Amino acid sequence: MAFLKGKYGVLLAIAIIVLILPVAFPSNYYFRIATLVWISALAVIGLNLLMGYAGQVSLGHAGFFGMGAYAVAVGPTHLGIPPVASALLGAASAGLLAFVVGRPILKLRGHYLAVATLGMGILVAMVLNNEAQWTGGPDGMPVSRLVLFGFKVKGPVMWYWITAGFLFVGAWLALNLVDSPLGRALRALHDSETAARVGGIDVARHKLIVFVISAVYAAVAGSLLAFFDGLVTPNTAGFLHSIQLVTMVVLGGMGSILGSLVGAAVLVTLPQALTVFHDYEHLMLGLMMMLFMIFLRRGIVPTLRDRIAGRVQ
Amino acid sequence: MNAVLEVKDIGIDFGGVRAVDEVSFEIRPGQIFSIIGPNGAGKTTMFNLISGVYTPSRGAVKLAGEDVTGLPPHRLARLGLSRTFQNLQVYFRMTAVENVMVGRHIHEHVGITAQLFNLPSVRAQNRASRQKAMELLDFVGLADKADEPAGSLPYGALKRLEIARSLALGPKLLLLDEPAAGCNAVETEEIDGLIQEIAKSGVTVALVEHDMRLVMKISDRILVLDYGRKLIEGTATEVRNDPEVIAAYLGAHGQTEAARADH
Amino acid sequence: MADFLQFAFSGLTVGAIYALVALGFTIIYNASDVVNFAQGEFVMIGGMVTVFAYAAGLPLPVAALLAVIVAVFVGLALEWLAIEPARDAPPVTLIIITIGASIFLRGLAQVVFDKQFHSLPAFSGDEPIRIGGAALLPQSFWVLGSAIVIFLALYAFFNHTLTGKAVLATAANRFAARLVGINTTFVMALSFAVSAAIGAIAGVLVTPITLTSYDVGTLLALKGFASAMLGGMGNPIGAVIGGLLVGLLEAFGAGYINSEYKDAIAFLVILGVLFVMPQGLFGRSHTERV
Amino acid sequence: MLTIENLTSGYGRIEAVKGVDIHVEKGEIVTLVGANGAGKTTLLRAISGVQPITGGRILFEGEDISRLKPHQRVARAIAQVPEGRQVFGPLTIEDNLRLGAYRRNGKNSARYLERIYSIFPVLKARRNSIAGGLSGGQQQMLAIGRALMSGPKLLLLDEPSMGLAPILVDQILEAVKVMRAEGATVFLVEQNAFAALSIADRGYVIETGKIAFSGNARDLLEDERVKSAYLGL
Amino acid sequence: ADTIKIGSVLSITGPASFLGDPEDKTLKMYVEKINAEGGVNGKQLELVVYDDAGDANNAKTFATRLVEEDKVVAIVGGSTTGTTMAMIPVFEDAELPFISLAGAVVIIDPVKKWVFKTPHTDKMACQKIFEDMKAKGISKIGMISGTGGFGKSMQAQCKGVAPDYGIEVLADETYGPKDSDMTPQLTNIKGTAGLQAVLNPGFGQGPAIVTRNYKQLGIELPLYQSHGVASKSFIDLAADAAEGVRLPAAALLVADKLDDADPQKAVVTGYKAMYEEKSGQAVSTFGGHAFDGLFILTDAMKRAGSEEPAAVRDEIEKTTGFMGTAGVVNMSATDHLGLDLTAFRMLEIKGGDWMLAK
Ligand SMILES: Nc1ncnc2c1ncn2[C@@H]1O[C@H](COP(=O)(O)OP(=O)(O)OP(=O)(O)O)[C@@H](O)[C@H]1O
Ligand SMILES: Nc1ncnc2c1ncn2[C@@H]1O[C@H](COP(=O)(O)OP(=O)(O)OP(=O)(O)O)[C@@H](O)[C@H]1O
Ligand SMILES: [Mg+2]
Ligand SMILES: [Mg+2]
Repeated sequence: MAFLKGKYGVLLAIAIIVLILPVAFPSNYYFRIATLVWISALAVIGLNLLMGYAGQVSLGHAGFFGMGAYAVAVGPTHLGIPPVASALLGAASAGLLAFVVGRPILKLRGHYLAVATLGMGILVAMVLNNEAQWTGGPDGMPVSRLVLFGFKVKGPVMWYWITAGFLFVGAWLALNLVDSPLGRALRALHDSETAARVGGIDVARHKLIVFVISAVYAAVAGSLLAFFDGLVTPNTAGFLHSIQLVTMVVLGGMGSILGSLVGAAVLVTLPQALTVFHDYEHLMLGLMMMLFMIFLRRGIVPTLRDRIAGRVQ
Repeated sequence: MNAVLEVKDIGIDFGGVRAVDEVSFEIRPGQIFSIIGPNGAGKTTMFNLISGVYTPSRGAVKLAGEDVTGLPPHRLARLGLSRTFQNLQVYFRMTAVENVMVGRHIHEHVGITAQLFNLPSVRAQNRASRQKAMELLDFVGLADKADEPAGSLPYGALKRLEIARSLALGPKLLLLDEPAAGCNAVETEEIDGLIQEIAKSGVTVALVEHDMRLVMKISDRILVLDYGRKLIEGTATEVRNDPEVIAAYLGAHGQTEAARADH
Repeated sequence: MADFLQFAFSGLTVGAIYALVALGFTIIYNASDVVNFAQGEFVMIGGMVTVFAYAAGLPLPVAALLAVIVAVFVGLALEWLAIEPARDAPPVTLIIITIGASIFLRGLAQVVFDKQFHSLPAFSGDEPIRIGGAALLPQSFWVLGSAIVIFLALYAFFNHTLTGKAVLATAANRFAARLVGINTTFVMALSFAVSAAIGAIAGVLVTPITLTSYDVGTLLALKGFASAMLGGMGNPIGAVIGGLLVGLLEAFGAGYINSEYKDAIAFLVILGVLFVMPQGLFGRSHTERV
Repeated sequence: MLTIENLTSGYGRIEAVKGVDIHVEKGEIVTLVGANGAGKTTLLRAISGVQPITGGRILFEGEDISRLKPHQRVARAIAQVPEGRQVFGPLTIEDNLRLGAYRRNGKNSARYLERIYSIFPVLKARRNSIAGGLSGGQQQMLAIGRALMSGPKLLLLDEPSMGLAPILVDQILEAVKVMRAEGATVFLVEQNAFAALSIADRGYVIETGKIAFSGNARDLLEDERVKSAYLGL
Repeated sequence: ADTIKIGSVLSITGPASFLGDPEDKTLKMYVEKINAEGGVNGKQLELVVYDDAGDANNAKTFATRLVEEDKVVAIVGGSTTGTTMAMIPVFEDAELPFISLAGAVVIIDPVKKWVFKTPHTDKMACQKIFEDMKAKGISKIGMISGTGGFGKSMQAQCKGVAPDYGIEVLADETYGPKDSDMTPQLTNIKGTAGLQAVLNPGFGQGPAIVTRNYKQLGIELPLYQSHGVASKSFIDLAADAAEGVRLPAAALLVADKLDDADPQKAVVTGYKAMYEEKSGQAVSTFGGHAFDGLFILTDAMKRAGSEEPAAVRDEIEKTTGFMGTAGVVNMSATDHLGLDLTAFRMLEIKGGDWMLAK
C-alpha cells in the first residue's frame, strides 16, 4: 500500500481501477453508476483542494457545479453557442464568479465562510429555479446530445471513458498542484495564516486561486453531468448537493486525492445498494455515514492508510 | 552606514491597553539587537508591528531606509524580513522539511500553469527548495527528523524548526521571539551558537528572550521595554547594572543568570 | 402603514421560529464548535411526537412534554452513540456525523410516523389579533415569547453559572477543560440534551403555524444556521436578533421587493453584514496571539 | 503519595515513555529533568489522564488511578499546569481562573482569586479581558493561577517558568515553596534545571523515555553528568 | 419468464413525497390484489419500485437500472414532471411503455411513442378553473403560486390560457415550497384594487398555509386552489380556513357523494375503500393516478395477450372507455392522455368536506 502515497501511485491506482472495472460490468447500468462516480469525484477533487488542503469550507460548491451544467443547456439552446464552447464558457463563468465573490468571502473564517458560501450557492440555485424562460424552472431543461466531429457521443460506455479521462487528468493536475509551491503554500496557510503571511505568502491571493480552481473543477463536472444525463435541474445547484459534495470530501479524506474518488464512490453507490432496504433506505444511509465517520474519523483513505502503516492519530 | 531597521515613535493600543507606546530605536547591520522587558511589556507586539502582523496606530517603520509602515507581512517578507513566533506557528500537518520548504516561497518563481502541469521548471524548483531546506534543517540539527510530521516533534525541536524556516526566506533582518524558551541550558547554548552563526553570515538579528545568560552574552545592544515604553537602551553591561531594570525585570534570578553570561 | 405592520408581524413570526432553531444551535456549538445539522430533526421530533401523541388521545400539554422527553432521549443517544465515540475527531468529521444523524432521523421518522403533513391546534385559538389594520395570530406570541424566555435562560446559563463557563471552556480547549476537571463527556451530553429540548420545544410551538412533517428539519436547520451566523455564532442574543432579522428581511423582501427572490434578499443582506462584520452582529472577534 | 510503576505510553508506534518508575512522597518537591523530547510532557499528561497509557500503573494515595478519567483525577486534587499554557482563549481571565476551581464547584473562589491576584497583579488588572489577548508570559501566569485555584494536593508543573521574566521565575519558585509549606506536593518538570533542583528535595533525570538516574536534589546539582548535560556548566 | 416485471420510480421521499407516497402504496396494494386474483395472463406481476427522492438524476439512474438490471417490461411511475422528463429518453431507447404519473403537458405534448400519462394536465386544471370563474363573472384575479415544479408550471400554463377566458391576472405572487408564512404576499394581493378572486397553484403544505393566512388577513374574495391539494389532508391542515375554497379535482374525492348512476362511482368508491383500509390514510387523487396507470397497463397486457413491450404499447394507445379514478380515458395515436375537461369536477369545501360545486 505504500506506493499509494506517491503521486504516481495514486494515478496508477486510478488508472487500474478505471481499466479493470469494465471487465466486471454486466450492464450499462454499472457504466452509468461508475460514470456518476467519476463526475462526482472530479468535483470533489476540486473541493478537496479548497477544503482539505487550504482548509476553507464551501457549502455552495453545487452552485458552481450548476453553472457548468446549465451552461451546456442554456448555451446551445438559447444562445446558439456550440456545446463544447458552452462548457468552456460555463467553467469560465464559474471561475469568474468565484473570482469576484472570492475576495470578500474568503476573508471569513470557519462557519462564517460556510454560511457565506452557502448563501452564494443558494443565490445561484434560486436564479436557476426562478428564471424559467431561460432555465426551464424547477423541472429543468433538456440538453442536446454532444456531437464531436460529427460523431454523436452517446451511451454510458462512451461517457464512462470520457469522464474517466477527465477524472484522470483532474487528479493529475490536482496532484501536481499539491506537490508544488502553490500546494505547499495552501497547506501552510491552512495550519497558520500568520506564519504563511510572514513567510511571504499572499494569503488572500492564494485562497482566491484555489477557490477559482475548485470552482472550475465543479463547473466542468457539472457540464459533464449535464451532457451525460441529457438534462439539467436546479437540484444540481442545490444546497443538498453542496452538502453531498462536502460529505464526499470528508468521508473519503480531507487532503487526499484518492480519498475524493473513494468518498464519491461510497456516496454514489451506497444509495443504490441500500434500495434493498426499501422504506429503511434513508435510515440505513444515515447510519452508514455515521459508522464510517465514527470508525474512520479522518476519512476512509487517510485512516486506512495510517492503520496499514501502523500509525495512530 | 544606514540602519537595517528604524522604528520611530511607534505605538498601538488594544482596548484600553497601550501595548506599545511611542518607542523609537534603530538596528545597525550585522548587529544582534535584543529586546527584553517584563511580561506584557510589548516585546512580541513590537515584533508584530515590525513584521506587519499588526498595523501601528502611530509612528513609522523603515526597513533599509524605506518606509514600510502598514505594509502587509507578505510584502515585508520580500523586502527581507523574517521572524519566528513566541506561540509556535508551525505547519503541524506538514513534515519538517516541507515546513522549511514553505519558507522558500518568495524564491519560488514558477507560474500556476507550470505548477498544474508539473513542468520541468517546477520539478527543478521543488528539488532546489528541498535541497536548501535540508541544508537548513541540518544547520539547526533536525536533519534526521526531516520527513517526520511536524506535529510529532517535541517542543524544543519545533522552536528550531521555526528558525530553519525563517532562515529559508533568506532574510536581511531576522526577528527571533524567545527562541530558547523550553530549552535547557545545554540546548540554549546550541541556540546561542546558531544565532551567532546567523549573525556572522551577515543577517541582522533582533532577539526577544528571557534567558538572561543568552541575551547578555550575545547581544550587541539591548532595548528594555516596560509597559510599552522604552526604559533604557544600551550595551549588556549598561542594561544589567541599571537599577530600574533590576527592579522591574531582572530580580535576583536574572542577575545571577546574567552574571553567568560572563563564563 | 397597515401593510408595513403586516409585513413586520409576518417577519416577527417567522423570525421567532428561526430564532428558536438558532438558539438550539448555540449550545452544542458552544460546547464543541460543532454545527449540529440534526438540530432541525429535533424540531421535527418535537412536532411529530406531539402530533401523534395528541392524536392518540393525550392532552396537548402531556403530548408536548412527551415530545420533549423523546427529543432529549434522542439527543443523548446521538451524543453517546455517535459523537462520544468520535470525540477526538476533527470538527468536520463530527459535523458530517450530525449530517448522517439527520438523514437517519428523517429516515426513522418516515417509518415510525408517516410522510404526511400534520398540524396542531393553536394554543390560544386561531382568532387573529388585529392591530392597526394588520392581523397577527396568537400563536406567534407563544413562539416569540418562548424565544425570549429561552434566550434569557441561556444567557444566564452562559454568563452566570460555572457549568455554563465549563461548556464554553470545553469548546475553547477541550484538552485544558479535561485538565481542570471538567467532565467533558457530561458537558457534551448536557449540551445535546438541552439543544434537543430547545429544538423540540420549538417544534411544538411552531407546528400550529408552519405545520410539520418528517422532513421539515432541513430547511429550518438551514435558516436557523444562517440566522445564528448573522447574529454571531454561539451568542444567544445573536441567535435571537439574527433569527428575527432574517424573518423580517424575508417578509419585507417578499412584501416590498419580490416574493420570488425573498430568500435571496435575506442572504444578500447576510453576506453584506458578514463582509463588514466578519463575526456576525454580536460575535466575538477572535484573537489569536502569535 | 504518587507512585508510578513501570509506566509506558506513547503515540502509535512511537513509545515516548518506556517503563518509568517514580515515587513522590507527601509534601515533597520532586523535579524531573530531561532534554527536548525525553518524554517529560508525555509522563505528566499520563498522570493527569489526558494521555493514554499502554502499560504500568499510577497510584495516588494508595489508590490505582490508572483507569480513572481526567476529571476523576482532578477530583482527587491533582492539578496540572500544562506545557504551552493552554488557557481558554475566548474566556475572560477571571472565568479562566474560576474554572480552575471547577472541582470545588467554585466554592471559596473569591478567597483563592485574591490570593492569585496578589501573586500576579497583572491578572487582576486585566480580569475582564479575554485570555487570548494576553502576552505569552501573562498566559503562563494565568495557567499557573488556574491550577492553583483548585487547591491541589498534588501539583504537576510542566515548565512553569517558560516565557516568564526572570524576576517572575524567582516568584514562581517561591510560590512553589509556599504551596509545599501549605501541604501540597509538587512534581516539577523544568528546563531551568538549576533553579528547579535548587528548590527541590529530590530529582529524576529522564533520557529518551527512561529514568537514567535519580537522587537527592543537592547531589544531582553536583553530579557531573547533570552538570554537563543539563546545567551547561 | 413466469412473472411479469413492472418497474416504477417514484418520489416516495423528498419534496414531492405526498405524491410518491400514496402512489407507492397504491401500486403495491393493487399488484398484490391482482396477483391474489390470479395475475395477468396467468402470470404473477412483480413490481420493482425505486425512490428517486424527487431528484431527476436519481430518477434517470433508477430508470437505467430498471431497464438494464431488472429487465422490466413496462413502467408506471415518475411522480414529478422533472423526474419523468429525465427518464423518458431511457425508456424510449429501451422501447418500453412508460405511463407517467406527473402533471405537466410537456410529457405527452408533443406525443412520444412510448410515453403516456394518467393525471390531468395543469393546463386542463387552469381551464377548468377559468371556466368556473367565467361562469361566475370573474375576470380579474390575483395569483399566488408555489415555486416548486408543480406551482411554477401551472402558473405559466394558467397565465397562458387566461386570455382565452377573458381573465386578467392583476397580481402575481409566489412563495417557496417550504415557506411557513405567506401573509406578505397575500397582503399585496389584498391591496391590489379590483380583484374578484384569487388562485393558488401549488402542492404540499404551502396551499394549506396560504389558505390559513388568507383567513387570517380576512380576505373575502373567493379562493381557488388547484388539483394539487386534492387530498383530505388539505382540509385537515387548513381547518376552518378551508371553508368555501373551490378547486378542480377528480371524482375520487367525492366518491360517496356521486350519483349512483354515475359510471365512475363504482371505480372510485372501490379504490377509496381499499386505499383507506390498507394504508390507514385518507385517499388522495395522486394515488388514484397510480391506480389508473397500473390498470391501463394491465388491461393492455390482457388485450395483447402478452407482456411483450411493443404489443403492450400498441394496446395502451388503443385504450378506450377505460374508467379510472381520474375519469374516462380514451387514448389515441395523437393523445397519450385521453382525458378531457369533463373528467375534472369543480369541488367546494363545505363543512369540512368536499362537495360538488354548484
Ligand atoms: N491582540 C491583542 N489583543 C489584546 N491585547 C493584546 C493583543 N496583543 C497584545 N496585547 C496586549 O499588549 C501587551 C503586550 O503584549 P506582548 O505580547 O507584546 O508582551 P510581551 O512583551 O511579548 O510579553 P511576554 O514576555 O509575556 O511575551 C499585553 O498586555 C497584551 O495583553
Ligand atoms: N502528538 C505526538 N505524536 C507523535 N509523537 C509525539 C507526539 N507528541 C510527542 N511525541 C514524541 O514523544 C516524545 C516525547 O515527547 P514529550 O513532549 O513528552 O517530550 P518532552 O520531554 O516534554 O520535551 P520538551 O522538553 O521539548 O517539552 C518525543 O520524541 C516526541 O517526538
Ligand atoms: Mg512575548
Ligand atoms: Mg515538554
